[in-house]
Amino acid sequence: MIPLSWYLTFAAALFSIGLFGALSRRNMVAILLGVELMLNAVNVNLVAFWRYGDVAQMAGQVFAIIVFAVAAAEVAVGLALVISVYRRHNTVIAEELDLMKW
Amino acid sequence: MNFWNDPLKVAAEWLEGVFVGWGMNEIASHVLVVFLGVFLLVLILMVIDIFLVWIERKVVARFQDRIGPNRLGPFGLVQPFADIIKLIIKEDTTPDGADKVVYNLAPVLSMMSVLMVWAVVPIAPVMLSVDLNVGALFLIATGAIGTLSIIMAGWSSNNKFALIGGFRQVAIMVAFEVPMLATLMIPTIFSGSMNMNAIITAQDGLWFFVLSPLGALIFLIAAIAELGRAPFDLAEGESELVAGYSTEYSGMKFGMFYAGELLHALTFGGIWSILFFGGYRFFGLEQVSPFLAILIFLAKALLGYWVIMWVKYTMLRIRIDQMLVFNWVFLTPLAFALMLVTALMNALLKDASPWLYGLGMFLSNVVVGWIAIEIARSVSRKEREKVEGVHQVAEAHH
Amino acid sequence: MTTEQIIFLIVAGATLASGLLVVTSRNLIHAALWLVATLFGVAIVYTLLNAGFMAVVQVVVYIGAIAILFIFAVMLTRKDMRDSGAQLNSNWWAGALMAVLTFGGLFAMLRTWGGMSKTAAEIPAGFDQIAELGAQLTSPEAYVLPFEVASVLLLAAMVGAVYLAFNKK
Amino acid sequence: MTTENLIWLIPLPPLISFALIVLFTNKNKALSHTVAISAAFLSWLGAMIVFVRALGVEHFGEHPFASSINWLPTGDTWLKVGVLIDPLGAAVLFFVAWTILMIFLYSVGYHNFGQPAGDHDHAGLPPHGATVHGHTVLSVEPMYSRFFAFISLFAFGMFTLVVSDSLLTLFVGWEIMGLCSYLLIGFWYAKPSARAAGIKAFMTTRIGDVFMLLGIAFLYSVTGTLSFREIFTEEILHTLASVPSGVFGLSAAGLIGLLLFIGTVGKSAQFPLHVWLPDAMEGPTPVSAMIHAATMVSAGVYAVIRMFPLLSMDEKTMTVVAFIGAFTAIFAATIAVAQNDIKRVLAYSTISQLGFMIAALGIGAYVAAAFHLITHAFFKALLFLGSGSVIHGMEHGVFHTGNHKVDPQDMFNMGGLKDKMPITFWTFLIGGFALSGFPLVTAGFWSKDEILADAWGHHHYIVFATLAIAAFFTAFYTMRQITLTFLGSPRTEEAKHAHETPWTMTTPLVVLAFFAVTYGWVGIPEHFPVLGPLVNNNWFHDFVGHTLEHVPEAPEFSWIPLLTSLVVALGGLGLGWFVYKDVKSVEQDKFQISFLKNKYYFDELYEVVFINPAYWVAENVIYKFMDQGVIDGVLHIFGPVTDKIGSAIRNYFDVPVVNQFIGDGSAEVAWWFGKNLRPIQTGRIQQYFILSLVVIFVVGGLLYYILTLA
Amino acid sequence: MDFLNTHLLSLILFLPTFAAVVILFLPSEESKLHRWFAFGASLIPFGLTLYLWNAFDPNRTGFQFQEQYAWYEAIGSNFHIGVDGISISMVLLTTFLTPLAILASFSVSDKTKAYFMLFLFLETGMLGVFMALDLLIFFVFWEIGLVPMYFLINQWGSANRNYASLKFMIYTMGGSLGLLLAIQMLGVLFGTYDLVTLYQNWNSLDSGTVLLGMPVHTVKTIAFWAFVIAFAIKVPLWPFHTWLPDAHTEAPTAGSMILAGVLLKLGAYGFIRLVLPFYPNEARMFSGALAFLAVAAIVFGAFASYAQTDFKRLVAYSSVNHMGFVVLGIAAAGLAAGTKDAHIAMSGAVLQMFNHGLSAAGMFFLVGVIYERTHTRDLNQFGGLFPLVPVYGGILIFTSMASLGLPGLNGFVSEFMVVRGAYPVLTVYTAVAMLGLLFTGAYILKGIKSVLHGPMNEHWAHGEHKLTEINTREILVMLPLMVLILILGIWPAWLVSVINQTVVALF
Repeated sequence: MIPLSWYLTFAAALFSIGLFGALSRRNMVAILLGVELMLNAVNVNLVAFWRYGDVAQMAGQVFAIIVFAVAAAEVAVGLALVISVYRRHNTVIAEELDLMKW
Repeated sequence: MNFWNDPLKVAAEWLEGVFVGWGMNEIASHVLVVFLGVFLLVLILMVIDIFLVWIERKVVARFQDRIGPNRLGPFGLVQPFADIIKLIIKEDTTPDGADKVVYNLAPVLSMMSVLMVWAVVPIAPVMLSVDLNVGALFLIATGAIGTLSIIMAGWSSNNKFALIGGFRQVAIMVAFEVPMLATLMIPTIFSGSMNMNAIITAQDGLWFFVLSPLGALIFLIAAIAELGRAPFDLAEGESELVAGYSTEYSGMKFGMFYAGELLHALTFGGIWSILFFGGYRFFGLEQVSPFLAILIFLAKALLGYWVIMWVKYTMLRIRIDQMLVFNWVFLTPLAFALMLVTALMNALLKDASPWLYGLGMFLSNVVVGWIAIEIARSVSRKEREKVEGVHQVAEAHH
Repeated sequence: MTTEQIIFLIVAGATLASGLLVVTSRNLIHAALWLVATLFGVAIVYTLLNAGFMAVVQVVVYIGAIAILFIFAVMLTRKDMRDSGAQLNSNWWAGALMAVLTFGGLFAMLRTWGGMSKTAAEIPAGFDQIAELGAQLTSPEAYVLPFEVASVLLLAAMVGAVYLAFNKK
Repeated sequence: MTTENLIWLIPLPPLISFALIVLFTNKNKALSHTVAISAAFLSWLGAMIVFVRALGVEHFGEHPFASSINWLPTGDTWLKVGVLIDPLGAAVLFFVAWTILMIFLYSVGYHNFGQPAGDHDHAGLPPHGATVHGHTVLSVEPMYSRFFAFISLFAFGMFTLVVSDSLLTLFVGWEIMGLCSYLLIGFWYAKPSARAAGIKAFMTTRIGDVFMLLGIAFLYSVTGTLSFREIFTEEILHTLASVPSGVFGLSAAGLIGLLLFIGTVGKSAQFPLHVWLPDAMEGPTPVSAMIHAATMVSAGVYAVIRMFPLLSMDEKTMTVVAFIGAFTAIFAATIAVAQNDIKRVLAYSTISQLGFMIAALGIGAYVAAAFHLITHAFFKALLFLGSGSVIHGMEHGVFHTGNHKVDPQDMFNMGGLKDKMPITFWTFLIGGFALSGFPLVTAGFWSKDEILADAWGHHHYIVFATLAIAAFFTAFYTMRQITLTFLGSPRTEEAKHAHETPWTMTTPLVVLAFFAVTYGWVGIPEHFPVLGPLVNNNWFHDFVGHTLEHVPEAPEFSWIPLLTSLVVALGGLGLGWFVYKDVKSVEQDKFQISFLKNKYYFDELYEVVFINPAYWVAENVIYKFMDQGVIDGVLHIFGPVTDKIGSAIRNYFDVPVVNQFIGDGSAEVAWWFGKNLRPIQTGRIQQYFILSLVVIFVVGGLLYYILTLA
Repeated sequence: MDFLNTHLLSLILFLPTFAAVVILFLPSEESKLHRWFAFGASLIPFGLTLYLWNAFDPNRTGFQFQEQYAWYEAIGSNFHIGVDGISISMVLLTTFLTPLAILASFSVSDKTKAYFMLFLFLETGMLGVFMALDLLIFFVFWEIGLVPMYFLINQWGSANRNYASLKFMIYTMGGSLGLLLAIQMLGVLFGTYDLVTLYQNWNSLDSGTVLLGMPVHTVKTIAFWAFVIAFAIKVPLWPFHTWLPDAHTEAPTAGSMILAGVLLKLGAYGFIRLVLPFYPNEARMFSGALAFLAVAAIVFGAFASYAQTDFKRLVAYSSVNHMGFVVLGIAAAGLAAGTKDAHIAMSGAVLQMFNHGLSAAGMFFLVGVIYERTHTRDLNQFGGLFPLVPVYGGILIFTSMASLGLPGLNGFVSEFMVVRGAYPVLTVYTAVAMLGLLFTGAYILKGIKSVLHGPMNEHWAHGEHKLTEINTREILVMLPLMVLILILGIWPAWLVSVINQTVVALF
């Protein structure tokens, strides 16, 4: 039997990896990749809590599903933005987009 | 437990007994037996696959009013083996700028995605590898891997034709997955389960084709698009893209793509027959013997395969943008509308007599189809007027 | 160590490794492919958690749609096929620090939490997860509202994405 | 079928015919009149069956045919509607069915069915004739189908009125006829005169109608029912008679009776609401016959006869009724003498004769009024149809000569038509004699004689004298009309070329002429010398009299009224013939008195006193002054006032205080802060991200420290 | 079906709004689509109302199909709706007229999207007033009905529309102020806005109680007049009626149909639903004043109508005249509460509301039909059009006669009932009202005379001005109205019995 801690640690690790990606990559697509990892980590947590809590209460799975939807939406809009930005500024490097700075 | 009634189980138990007799750990022997079973299934499929090449060539010859392979062996039956030998002994090339790992992984994934589908395909009442309760969804999931393999192949070839071909194919697959998923829900609604076996069992009264002919049609269209066969074979439109994503592949790697496509077609024929034509059921004949059931299923799958070929060899190739527009603007809304109507009708007629249920479903399908065609007609008339001018259209009417 | 634990460890290790590769590979296509591998690993983790439906959906949605989208986006946003220059920004050390801190903080917090070593109960026989999930998703007493909101979100995202990516002539 | 059910069905065929013609057959003339006449025939058949069955019932007065159904829920009870045929109803139904059928038939010929369509004919105008082989001939009415639709509806209204058992349904039929009279009088609506006549008819009768509605409401609220049979019980009548109404010292019965009677005054064109009837001659002649002789105006009298038990409860009301009737009788008769239009003479004659009936009722001569109502319906319908026939014949002449200046209705343009139109002449003569009360043979004699006898017998000598003089005038102008029209020699070229009308028009004349003679014989008084014993029993008096709970006594026989009526009838006829036998033109007519010719200037009076002021008040006082001036004027003041207040607030408060001090001041503060915080904005998302995480860790750590460690 | 039964009223109420929102997402240049969609969508509430009518049990007293949801708990207001015999007939009228009005608007080609959305919103607003069982909800819907109408007049009206719409808005809002204050007073006093509860509490107030520092009867009188003026403006009663001719005349055809057909009923409905039950004593005390205003409306309305040369204005004033009868009935019912006269008068008033809805809508539509073709409403410019448009003429005469109150058509039944109910208690007023009835005939005949009869105005007979016959769609608008007019004239019991049961129970 696998204790809950394994899953949680696994999720935390995955989350941190994702966070690193999101914080450190230059390419916007890569940042989004990191965000995906973070979302997945959250989902693992949700499903794990479902499994280790009251199985008849589907809240964990329900929210995991909703996270799926959110992730899909986020990727769709995010990538569309990336492409749009690329068309306009010919770059996908996040740092080069600093028109909004003071 | 008679071998003839449940051959797989009897054989598996016997084998396990033998292995344990050899002094093996029970778990290990079980795992081994399962692996053997999978191996057996794959083996059978590959053999069938070989003959599919022959069948395809024969059928296309008939369509094109010629004879097809007929020199090697009776009816040219040995021809496919010759083909295979040719593929195996061909030089296996890898382009210079290719991403080697990805390049080599792609054909394997392609073949794998097809074979994985068979894990949930019930070929006879008692013959089912994995009785997955989300079988129908599993289909789509494996399709995703197929998609991945194609994009990998296209990208890693370092060839712009391959890349464009891959793009196109992926665009089509992703797009047509949507109506396919929607129509998959229709048998699910009818049977109340996504389990393949349950779907077949639910069809003991009426085939779902009768309840939802429109659903079956949409599924077929989407399936053909998934396969990337004519009229949707843009990924390998010879005149523009050489051979699409498989341009750079040669030898057995190409053979795997090729065999994968053929097997995929047969697989979809089988899935189609399971979802809408009762799978291995045929008026109780399947109860006689599992082997008979396998034959029935195979016959139905081949029939479905034949329909796919029929379409392929009689239709023109459609332009990519038209095709995607067709999907997003017509097929997807239609599939969703149909799903909605089916669900509504199901909720309404749940407690009605089966006859009423069937009739209601059938009629609602007819109505939805009719409305869709009317809308399409009026839109196309307007479009035509825009393109050709009102004058000519008016003339055409007279 | 039971078989399950061994499997988990292998899968988790592979998943984390490919996750690391996602954030570190120079080649973005590779990064995306590693993401596929990671997602696949997560799907297996779901299977280990007896959430077969989630696993299948993970494959359908993440691998079938999201990962493909990523690959598309990567391909559409580059001038040539190679990735040149630095892949990490100048603050990468701060990012790494933050990541480590996060992991450390989470780990520390989890250690102090009592439910950590809890084990899972058997899933009762005849419990139909999918039916229950469907019922709860569409039941006004349970989660129909979030479900609807999510659908609206998807619709909005669809419209927005189409609008953004539309090449205005 | 039970008789009751049959009675329910009697009014229906014309209604169905109306609907059929309007909705389906209005394009097809032949089909339209077939439908209409079939419907009239079916109703006639039903009426005759009911009539015959009624004759077969013993004590019919106490056991009439009646049935009713719930119609309208009123609180916890229901207002019922139903049908009732009692002796009076049966007698009225008889003549109504006959005259309606005849008029329907007559209309076919009158509207020139079978003739070609006119060259310049135009819906809304009378036909102008068509040219066939160079000759101008009569052309078919352009709105032929519509005419039949309207008279079908009219017939429906009349039948409804006759068979109804309550005032409510009576009123329904009454108003439907009002509508039809409006539509039919204004049938040739493109003629301004016809249009005006239609409106005049409708509005004048409506004056009566609103009073009647008030009376009905009063009656209904006092008794809780509108059914005749329930009202005319001793108990209710006595209650009504004993309750004071508070108006003019009348009892409730009296006031109700008076209100209902005003309705009749309008409908039956009694003084002072008589003005519409002569103008109504603008309509086609069958309409005149229908509305102004046989049915609608009779309906007014019928209603009063119906309500007689109620009216007779109050002496004052009876006096008013008698006065109005008698005055109208003589008043209209004098006007008739000076009219030249063949139909106008008949119109005033109708008013006058209706006055006879009303007067008869006013003096309590219930049976005589009913009797005269019926005989009058027959012979006046006959006269109107005859006059229509004459006009038709004259139009023939007009088309022949082509001189459209000649008015085919002016009697001075006629003369000598006896030979040209023999059937018309003889039937007209019968009708005219009946109207004049030519002794013994004609129906008019018996009915008029009975009225006079009643007046004498009940000692109403003033009424008697007035009516006798009116009768004399009647005979005089009738003979004047006959002489001018038929006798002598043609005075114009057109009259020479007049032509007998087709069979569809003459047949009704003959049938009606038959009744104009014979119907009188059912009411010969028992005590009449020679003839009385011969018939043994006054059937009509016996039959209709039993409608009432107490059968009215027939007046004792007296020679004075008999001789009077002989003298006035023969004298009038003789004088009329004598004066007019040699008259050649209008100028020779001594009776062209402008006072009479202009109907005592009543139209002009009403115009000045009522109509113009009403319009003036409506437009200037109520609309322009009150609504637009006062009310809207007050409203319009609000606008500027609000505007002033608003601009004051803006200029003295909003601009200096709110905008400048509060608004701009806060903006500057915000600007200062913004300027100094600007450098944090690097524009790099990941740096923001890291910064926010740092903040989270710091805050989280602090919180952790504070909450757990400290 | 269970959901349907428990949420029937909400469905009827909000389906139009839902449809309006859907229209928002339709492409904006597809006028045809908007029309048909709006028409189809408005038929659904009508179908549901028929079902409601069928399921309604007239023999049960009290409100049926009630639904109650917490709405504004802080002040004790609930979303409480329900119907009884009076409101159900108004609901039927509304859902019946709306599809017809929408069908009548098919000729609108300008900004169809907004137009049909406003129309559907309007339907919700009107239905809400009829269904509301909570004062605040009542008020909310009361105001909701105003806004779409304002825009309908302001955007699609004819020449003088700005003035008319502003007048309409400000006038009605002015009335609403008092209404809102009075409602709030009730809410403050009792802590609830629920009608059913308020009926009991308000009337059981001891007359010696002091409220807000005033004797209770003073408070009641003030509140009574606040209510009365708000509703009197809406009905409209003389002298608050001058917005009506302007608004009706300038509104687009379908707008006038709904305005006359339903919106005016809101005021009368307010009298019946709120004024009489809340203030029986005041209603009795002031019934003379009310009757005076009603009779003034009847007589002056008829006179003013007679004075018009604008066809539409003529019809508009006829509404003043006809609605006067409604208020006369209500005044009589207030005076004679509890007696049979009151029941008859009240049933008559409600029936008159329904009937006027039918015939006024028909009349306005017919005016619109001819206006659309000739672009003038000046009676002097018509004349003798009957031969050109025989079918139209027939329909116009039919509808005019219904408006005139010809027996056999609907108007008579209700006017008769009102007169019957009012006569014993308000004899003099009733007698004077007869003058109005007489002039009803005068102005109706004037209309027919000027349009259809008389010498033909050749201008309309030839060439580009040639007047075309009423078309099938327009006939289809009139047909249901005419059928119902006829049915109600011949057999009103099906409707009256439903109204009657409630009236007997309430008054």
